[in-house]
Amino acid sequence: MTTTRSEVVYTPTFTDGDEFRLPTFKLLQQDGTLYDGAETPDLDRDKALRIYRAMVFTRVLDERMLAAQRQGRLSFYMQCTGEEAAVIGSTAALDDADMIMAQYREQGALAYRGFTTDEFMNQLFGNEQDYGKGRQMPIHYGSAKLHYMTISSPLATQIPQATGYAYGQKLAGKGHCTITYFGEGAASEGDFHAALNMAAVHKVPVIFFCRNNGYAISTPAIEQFAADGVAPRAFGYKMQVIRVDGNDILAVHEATKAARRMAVEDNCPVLIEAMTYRLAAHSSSDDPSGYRSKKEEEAWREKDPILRMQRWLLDRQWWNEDDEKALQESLRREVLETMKRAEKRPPPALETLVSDVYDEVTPALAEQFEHLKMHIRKYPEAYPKSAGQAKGGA
Amino acid sequence: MTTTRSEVVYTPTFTDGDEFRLPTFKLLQQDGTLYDGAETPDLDRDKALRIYRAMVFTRVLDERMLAAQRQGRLSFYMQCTGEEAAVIGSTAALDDADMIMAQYREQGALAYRGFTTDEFMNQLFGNEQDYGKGRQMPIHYGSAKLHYMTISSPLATQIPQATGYAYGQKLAGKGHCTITYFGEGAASEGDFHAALNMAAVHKVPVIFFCRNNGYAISTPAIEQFAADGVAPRAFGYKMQVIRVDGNDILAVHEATKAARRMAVEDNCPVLIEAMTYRLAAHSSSDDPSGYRSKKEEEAWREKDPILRMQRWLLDRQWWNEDDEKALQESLRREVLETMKRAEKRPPPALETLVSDVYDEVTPALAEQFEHLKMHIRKYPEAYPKSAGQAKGGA
Amino acid sequence: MAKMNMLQAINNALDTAMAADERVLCFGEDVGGFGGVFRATSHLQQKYGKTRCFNTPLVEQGIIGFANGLAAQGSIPVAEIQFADYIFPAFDQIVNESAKFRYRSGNLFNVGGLTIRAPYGGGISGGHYHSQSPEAYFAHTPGLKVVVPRNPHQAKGLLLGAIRDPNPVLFFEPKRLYRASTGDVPESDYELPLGEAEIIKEGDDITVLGWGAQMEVIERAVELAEKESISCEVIDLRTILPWDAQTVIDSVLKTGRLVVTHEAPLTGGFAGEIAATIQDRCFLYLESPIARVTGLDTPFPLTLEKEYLPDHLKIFEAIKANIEF
Amino acid sequence: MAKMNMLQAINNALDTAMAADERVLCFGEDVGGFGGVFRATSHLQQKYGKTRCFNTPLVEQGIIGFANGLAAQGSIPVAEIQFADYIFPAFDQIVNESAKFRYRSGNLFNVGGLTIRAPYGGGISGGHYHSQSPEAYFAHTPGLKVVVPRNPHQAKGLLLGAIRDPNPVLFFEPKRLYRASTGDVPESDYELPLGEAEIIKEGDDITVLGWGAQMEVIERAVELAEKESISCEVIDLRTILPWDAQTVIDSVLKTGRLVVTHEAPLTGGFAGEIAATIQDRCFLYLESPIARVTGLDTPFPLTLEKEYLPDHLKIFEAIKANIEF
Ligand SMILES: Cc1ncc(C[n+]2csc(CCOP(=O)(O)OP(=O)(O)O)c2C)c(N)n1
Ligand SMILES: Cc1ncc(C[n+]2csc(CCOP(=O)(O)OP(=O)(O)O)c2C)c(N)n1
Ligand SMILES: [Mg+2]
Ligand SMILES: [Mg+2]
Repeated sequence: MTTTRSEVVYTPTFTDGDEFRLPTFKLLQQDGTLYDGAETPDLDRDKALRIYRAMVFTRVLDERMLAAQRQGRLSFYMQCTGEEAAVIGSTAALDDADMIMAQYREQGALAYRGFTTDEFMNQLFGNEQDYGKGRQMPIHYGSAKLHYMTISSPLATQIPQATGYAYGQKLAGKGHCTITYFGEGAASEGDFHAALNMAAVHKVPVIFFCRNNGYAISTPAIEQFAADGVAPRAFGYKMQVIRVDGNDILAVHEATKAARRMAVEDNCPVLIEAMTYRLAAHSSSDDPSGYRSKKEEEAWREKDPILRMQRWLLDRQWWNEDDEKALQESLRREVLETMKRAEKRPPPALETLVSDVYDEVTPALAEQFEHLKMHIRKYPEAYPKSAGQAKGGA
Repeated sequence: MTTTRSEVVYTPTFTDGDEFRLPTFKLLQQDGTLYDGAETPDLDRDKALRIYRAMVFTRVLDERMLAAQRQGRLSFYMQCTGEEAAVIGSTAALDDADMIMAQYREQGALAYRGFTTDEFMNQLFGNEQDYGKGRQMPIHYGSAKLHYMTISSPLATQIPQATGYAYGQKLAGKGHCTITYFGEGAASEGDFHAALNMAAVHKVPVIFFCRNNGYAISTPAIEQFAADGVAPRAFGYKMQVIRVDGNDILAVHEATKAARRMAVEDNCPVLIEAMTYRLAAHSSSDDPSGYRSKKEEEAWREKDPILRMQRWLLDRQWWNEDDEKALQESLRREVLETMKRAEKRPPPALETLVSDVYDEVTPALAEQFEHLKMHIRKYPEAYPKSAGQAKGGA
Repeated sequence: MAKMNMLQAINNALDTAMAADERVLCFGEDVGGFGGVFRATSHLQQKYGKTRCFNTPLVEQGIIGFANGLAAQGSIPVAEIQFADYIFPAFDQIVNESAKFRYRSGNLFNVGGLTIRAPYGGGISGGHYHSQSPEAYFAHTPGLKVVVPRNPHQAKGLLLGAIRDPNPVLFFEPKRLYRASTGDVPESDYELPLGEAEIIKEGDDITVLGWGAQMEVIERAVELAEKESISCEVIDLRTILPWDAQTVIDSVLKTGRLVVTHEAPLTGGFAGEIAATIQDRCFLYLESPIARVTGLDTPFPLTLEKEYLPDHLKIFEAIKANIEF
Repeated sequence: MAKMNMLQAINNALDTAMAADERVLCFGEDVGGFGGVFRATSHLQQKYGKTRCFNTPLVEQGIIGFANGLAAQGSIPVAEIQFADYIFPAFDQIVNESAKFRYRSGNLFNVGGLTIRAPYGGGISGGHYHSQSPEAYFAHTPGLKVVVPRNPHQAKGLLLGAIRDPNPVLFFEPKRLYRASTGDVPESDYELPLGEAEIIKEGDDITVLGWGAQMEVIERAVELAEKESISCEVIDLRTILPWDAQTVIDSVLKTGRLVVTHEAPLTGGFAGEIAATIQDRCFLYLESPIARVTGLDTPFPLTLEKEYLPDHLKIFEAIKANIEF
């Protein structure tokens, strides 16, 4: 049976839904005070500082690592700059054991969960301590113990996976949910449509968190979709949706907390659209001056989410100038020193080239590997990373 | 820049859009009279009769060919029964040179455009006169001269193709548009999302016509999507949308006429959702008694779109019982006689096995073909369809 | 032992797997209450409930994306793609995601629990889009396993093996054989090994290799050949990836000749991989070129399907030509 | 003649095609004002306007679906997929639609105007998803053409040939060579033929075959071999589908030996097809097994990319082993 329960009209009436405007939820003004009419959110000092430290850490990490990339120490980097509140505010609203399936610009979530600087560095330098065994480009972090799925470059593939993961969580019945992050660009992929529709039909505890940062590399949102953001798509799936100021840590946190409650208590998937801006280049390979104005960037720099939170903390006297200075300095030092150690660590063992393709190395692959080792033994100087390891049989 | 222009709220407010109900446009009641408040549509007698004849032809064809399938004369068949008004009413609202990219249940559109009974039969029997050269299953019609794209079985692939085709029409500037038909099931595919979004962004003269007939094979619409039909998805793309009673020939025609005007004059894509019901089985391979009730079917049989139009025609005295009887009889006779001729025609020539893979047969394929002919010459009795043609060199 | 056709054997394997482990879930288009368009999942929803056997929306990329996520979470999804011809919208989720999940995460995460079932192959008047044999597309993808059974007994054992294998497995079912005949199938729980070819019949003069529905065709061809006193060794590859080269090598070292057959087009088909490997490993022992008997390099046709298919006569001719080389 | 790197040659080919025929359109992710992430479409929007060169939303299946429709309508779309690794979401539109469009309609309709450009290949520290060589996935698909250029001159001529070929063409660009060096490229409009391999260098002892970025690697290997007085015949296949078997056969009939190399994994790679065909056609002339020098059967790695890749030393060793067989 068809499901419609609609009224009847006798003249052809078209609409594009423009009259249905989704409001934006905000709490915190840029000066660190709440909007008139906004209630003080339920966020205690410890958690607020945990969030703030993760935000500052993320900013410092991004600055240092971009610099390292510019110095040629790192092949590639991607910054989260400008989007720290969106990412960290939402992660902080979850249970630490909820699953995170991110796109790639969500290092803040990991920082909040306690991924160590060393863990970041090992991945960035693809050294022998990298959990990913040096197989993926920098920023493709993953952590099983922190419930953070290893990043995969193909866009939007994680979105239906999140629906499936959360379906499994629902069956497991332990009250966990999954959050999946993605950009407004990735939301154009077919996988997005599949994921949201399936989640709504199967009532899955998943939060779809769209970082609408205005750009997909050089493509502005207005060339990505004609609608007013990504949020109105929820209507098409009959999914609960909220739009939030993505630079407003308190609003993002409150919205996600409420969304989590709906997901976990009612198995109700939720779409959150966080309006924000990618202040940095798309990646270290990109130069945004080719497609947007400094003026536009400046306008958004005024809305810096970290500064906004800092002012709120100062206002509440949970934080002071000295704290700030100490934090900044210690983080800079820690990042630099940890980087120096990590870049000196040797690359992953040669056998990581063939392990983990399957649960066990297949006979054919083992043979290919033996052949490779023989070859490296013949030309050790041509393969400096692995020459020392090519000795002997399997 | 992000595109949102939304209001601000200070408490987290979720919505699933349920309060935004799309109405259903109707004109004609089942008794053949207009609804109170409905205006008599601008549809002249000639066109009305052209439409009606196509509807009856489609019904007769479907009945006869299903019977032929049951007799083992045909390998497969799909009926349009119950959806004739949706398909033919919309096609009739177009210019005959507008492009049609259909799913598979739209034989009515071809019938309206003047595809001959012989042309239908040649495809159904895959004989030497089939335009498709016997390469596809029955019902995969196509006609270049009638601007009807050859049917392709993979669902929804034609939807982004329609967006592209219409973009080309826009550039060509001759005032044509494309209509693409698809089921509410196919609308779950990623290609649907891609097509609508791209059409909205690039302002393409395309009409997306969804036949919401309640089922995708055995899967009811409520297991296909949680929303109230497919129409609300238009909001997500900021696309003009209308929902129409798909069994109401006048409403479908009016809605599509208006949609075509928007498409062609304003390069404005439109989504039309026609609410209807698949009265027959999914295909000749299917038996719906396994997944729905006779009672449900009966309720929809009461809403037969052909009977509804017939009553309207009788009412206007554009049609009478004798006309009806004569039409039915002549169509039955024509279908049966044409079928008999078509099933006797020989299969397509052996060389159609290798032609049209590329614009020209490649040397390697020519060699494979020579090899095949040699083989058939050796075992003529094993390949009765082609033994006579395997003689001689290429 | 019971007599079952292949569909019943598959249904029985799914039932067995779901009964043995509650993490096993079956889903796909029309898979739920209706039991699938071929009825491979009949009664499973009634028996195990709607949360463990259900219809999905009509979106293959979503089905496999969802299944990948479920498998990563620790469930054991058995996803059905209604026809192998419709697996391509999920190609990215399979080739870029399922196949690389474990490797890219350094084994932090994996989707080893995943099994994808899909009916494949021709001979049923299905034309382009209900006949394809896409195994070679996946066989170029390290990280996947690809399995094709030849009869009901194999189908149950290999499917149970696939569901329990700690790697993502594509399980292609020869739909032409679904109801073609019955065979003895144990009602108990048993697994057949993945990655192992099976010598169906020993012989001395030539090795004939295939998988799935082609095994029955090979059987007929070999009957003809044996009438002409050609002694054939017949091998069912069973697992296409990772394939059991050693069994084939050993056989060809003995016979000196090899014919490989599949329904998919010649160019880029998996017979090419086999021929390339075997000519390398058995070079000095080969008495004639390795022959491939396959579909033509065209889309799958309809009316002339018989002419297109690598039938027993074509295989028989290839065997003879090979012997006479 | 002008000195151009490969990107400039590609940009110039697109410019030439758009200038010559207003039905030619270029689009894809970031292709418009920005000119593509590699800048292959630089200045085209400025020159030909936003209707002929434009950004698309981020959806590969949509890009190719849209392109198929445009081509069917009579336009000549040149669609860019940002990296070949991201072509898989469009696999269904390419393999089930583009490839079969003409055949299934009995030539009533075709998408012959379609060209799909995508940068492919490794050696740029791109890891799994910025390094793949997916040509073999498409080479199993009758109806498609697959072309890979080796240098700027070839890139321009083959791309113009591809755009004007009346069949859908996949044009894979070796991104490692985009800016690696420059070469002489005519500023005029010229086409190089599709479906024809090119003998780059004649030789007597062994044939070495590859395409795209591997040609440069082969060149280095052959230098080493020639120092050891092994005379190599070097062939650039250029078109992977339909491939020019005759040129390879003729060469191997002369040299009696063949080494084929590609970056993609061994199993199911296109070298397998070539080896299978050549062992069949040159059986009595082969003096040693056909050797394949390829990537490993793993996803594309990052840190150990050098170890993974079929470099000049591995090819050189294969040549030597082949000669010494
Ligand atoms: C399937 C796929 N297509 C293309 C790309 C290349 N690509 C990487 S990031 C990106 C833009 C993504 O934009 P958005 O989703 O808005 O995220 P943001 O970078 O703004 O955080 C593109 C096109 C990819 N990684 N995967
Ligand atoms: C990509 C793809 N997946 C699955 C199928 C198998 N299939 C054919 S028709 C159908 C149901 C389509 O339902 P709907 O779109 O609602 O159209 P209707 O049959 O109701 O007209 C399915 C699943 C297919 N043809 N293509
Ligand atoms: Mg973005
Ligand atoms: Mg339907």
